[in-house]
Amino acid sequence: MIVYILTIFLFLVGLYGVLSKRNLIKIVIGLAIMEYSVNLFLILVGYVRGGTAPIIDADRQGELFVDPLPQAMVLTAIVIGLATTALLLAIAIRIYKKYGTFDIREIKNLKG
Amino acid sequence: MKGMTVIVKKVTQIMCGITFLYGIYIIVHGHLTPGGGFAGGTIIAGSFMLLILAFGSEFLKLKKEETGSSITESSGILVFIIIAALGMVIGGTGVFFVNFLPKGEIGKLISAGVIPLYNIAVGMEVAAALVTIFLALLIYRDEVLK
Amino acid sequence: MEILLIVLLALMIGGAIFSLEAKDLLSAVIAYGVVGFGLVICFLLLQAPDLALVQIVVETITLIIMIAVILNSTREELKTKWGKKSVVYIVFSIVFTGLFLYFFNRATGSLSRFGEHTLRMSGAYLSKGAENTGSANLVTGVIFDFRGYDTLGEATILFTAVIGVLTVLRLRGRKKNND
Amino acid sequence: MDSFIPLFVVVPLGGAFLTALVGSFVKGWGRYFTSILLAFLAGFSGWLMFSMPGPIVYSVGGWELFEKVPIGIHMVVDGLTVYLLIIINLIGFLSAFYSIAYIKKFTAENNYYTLFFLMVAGMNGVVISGDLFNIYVFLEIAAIASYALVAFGIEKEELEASFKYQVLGGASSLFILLSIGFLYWKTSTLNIADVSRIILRGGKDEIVIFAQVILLAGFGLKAAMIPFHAWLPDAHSSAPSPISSMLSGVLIKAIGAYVIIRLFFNMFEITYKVSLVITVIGTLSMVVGVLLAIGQWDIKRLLAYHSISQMGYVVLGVGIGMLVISQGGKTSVASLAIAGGLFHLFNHAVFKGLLFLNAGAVEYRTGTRNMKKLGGLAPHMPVTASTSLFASMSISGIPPFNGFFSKLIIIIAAVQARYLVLSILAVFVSIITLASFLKVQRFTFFNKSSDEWVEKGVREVPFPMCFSMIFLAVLCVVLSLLIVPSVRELILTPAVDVLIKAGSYSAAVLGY
Repeated sequence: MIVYILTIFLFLVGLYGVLSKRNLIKIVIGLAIMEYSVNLFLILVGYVRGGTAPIIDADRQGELFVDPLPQAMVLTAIVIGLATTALLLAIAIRIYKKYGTFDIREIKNLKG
Repeated sequence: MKGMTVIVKKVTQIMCGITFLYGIYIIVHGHLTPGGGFAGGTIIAGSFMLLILAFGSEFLKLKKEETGSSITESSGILVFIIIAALGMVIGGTGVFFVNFLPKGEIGKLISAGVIPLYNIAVGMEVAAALVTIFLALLIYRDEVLK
Repeated sequence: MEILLIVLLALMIGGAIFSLEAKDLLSAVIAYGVVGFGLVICFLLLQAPDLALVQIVVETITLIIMIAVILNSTREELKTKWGKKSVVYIVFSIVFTGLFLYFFNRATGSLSRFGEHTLRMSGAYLSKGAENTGSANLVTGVIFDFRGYDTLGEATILFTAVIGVLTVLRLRGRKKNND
Repeated sequence: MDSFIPLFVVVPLGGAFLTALVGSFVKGWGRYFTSILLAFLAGFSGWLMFSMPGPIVYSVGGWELFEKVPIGIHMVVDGLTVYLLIIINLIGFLSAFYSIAYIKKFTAENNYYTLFFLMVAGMNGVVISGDLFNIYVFLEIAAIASYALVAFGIEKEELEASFKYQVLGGASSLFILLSIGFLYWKTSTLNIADVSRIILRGGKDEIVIFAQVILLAGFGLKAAMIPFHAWLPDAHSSAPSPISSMLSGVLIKAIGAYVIIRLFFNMFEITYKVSLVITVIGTLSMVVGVLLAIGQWDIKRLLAYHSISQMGYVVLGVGIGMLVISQGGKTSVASLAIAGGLFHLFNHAVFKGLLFLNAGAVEYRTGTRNMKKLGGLAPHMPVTASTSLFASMSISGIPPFNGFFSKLIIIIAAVQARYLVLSILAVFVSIITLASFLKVQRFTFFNKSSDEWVEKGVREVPFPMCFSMIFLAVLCVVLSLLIVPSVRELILTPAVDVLIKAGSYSAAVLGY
């Protein structure tokens, strides 16, 4: 059980970074940490004690396997995370060029 | 962007071909061993990045328009969706994403119907996509510096 | 096994906190690498070699891109003042974390423990997946056959991101002469 | 007919890849291709609505149930889905047609149309999917495409709005994925119908409540309900106008409100607490959104705040329906409230889409969105001014326009369900909306002598823009017909029935 709690704690650390940090790069890192913890959480859910990786061989018939579905989901989630991070970084570097800083407090010129 | 020292260049020359081949191996054996289109595609993209970082973008005569890589990317994913939609025509069942080729024997390289084809299409797409993103960020930086 | 995971997770949490609090952006990014590579080992321990392979390459590429961005801009973290506000923030986050974990613990008490997962949807994948798809690697079988539609979406997301990056990084947004 | 369902995803996706590929060689390819394909999809969804015998379940890859457990991904098309598909593809077509003239001002037209296609594909995918993880994947396609489109102009405020949108959107996606993880932990399946059966069998369980809270936070962020609304005004006002009209008119509904409605009716059991939370969120959005809108002088920003408020009406209607159902009240009252909410969903897509297109037309000719600098445009831009008048009357609930009828239905339902306070609030918000739009009309189109604009050469916008605006203005009037019982039974009732008879969804998918 403590494994799950630590994973959720990692998620909350990422959330803390996203909400409280004022540096664009730090915010990106916070989002990435959140994403990693969710990935790990899904894999933890699908783990079966004593199971092996789900690859069928002729001599491995009848063994206990871990759940392949969360692995497929996480594979998708990793690529989604990469895509999000790339787009965020592109926008961050563009903002840096316009303002000369990563500080979100100096960037805010939108009202409301 | 400038290249790095001679030692780095030489080591890269040797390593990058091997990395590239390893990526292809991972893609082709995706249905037998761990790995597949995504892992192999990222490895191939990694080999290109190694080359670009070591030799610099000027040596490779890269320009703003990454036409080659983005066309490869679009066509990779177009192949994917065409294979998927072919199931609606060929399979006889009229179903999207049906595995219409013969399955073969489990554990052989040529088996699993269309799965290796999907792997290759996705590998192409992922490799080209990552190289495009990398080039865009890199060349943008060059332009800003000017 | 569980002990090992706990140690690794502690390391990852440490890396995450250090990465968020570091004064130098380059060391922040490298500490962030600790989290990513720790995740690779967790995947290996949890019998997910496919993911470990993808994660290790993706992590490397993300690090390269991040370092490229940072070396290109600035390494300095912003100066933040300690004041009443930050104390309030910290107290609030600790309280929120405690509450969230408490509810999480209470809510998941009735569920299957770690390692005692029951199968329902994937029961069919394990028992009949190999003959139905012909793929020895069941994860590949799942992502390209049973859930191939998801994979189409995933490849599309990468495509979208590339078009997005190319769009954002073009030199000029609007044409100069209107009309 | 069943085998054509994947076309809703395949056509826009194929269109996107073809646009990216061919468009780099053929100039102006995307311009007409987008409109043609989206018009086809809109026509197709309209045809599907009238010829559909009942819910259609399509198994991707042809995977049958295995020992009564669904193992593949299912697409489900029922009354509610078709209703949403028509909204998405119709507004999509009109916005794309409008873009033909509007987006000529920008560079990289080709990328614009590719992203437009991808956004439509993502929304269609979310709406027709019957699988939790699949919903997440397609939601991300739509969201990532919209992040890039918000930043399309790459000026300061656009980039900044896009960053904010992206960070909050990314966090909300991760909340959604986390709660999918919880549901998978509990049920070991991802199919919505199957999950629903297991949850209903299990009775009250704390993990379900926990997952519901996280899910509500995630989708609430996507739909910009009030505690989570921070990103919406920036993002919706910074995007190019056709995109604002897509975002406000369709996106927050398809990937926010629709999924909330679908999951909380057809997957979870409707409980009193959850319905109370949803109603309160809806009421808050309705009231606070309009109060925030009062002080705005930027046209698009004002419209964006009104989006929050009008979405509040939709959620309020649905929430009252949930409250009535959970307390075992009359089904007729519940179905009236839900019908009002869904009717308002369509109406909001039409008039808010139109208002954003109007704002775009004004900006296209005058180059500003600040109402203090505008005024007296009516003689120079007659089409824009008159369509804008239609839309303003519609959003503020003046008969005989569509907005009046949907608000009326929601208010009547609230009275019948004995929530008098809510009905009074709804009337009150409607009055403030009217005041706010009188201000828009006055400061934009009237009030000032118009000589200044003659020198600047302000005249009516080109044909494609006019066409889209006139079409939507006509729809504003025509949609009032939905109040007629025979028309309502054809279009609105199937959508409401799906939600009232909550178990019918699972029965259609699982077959038992």
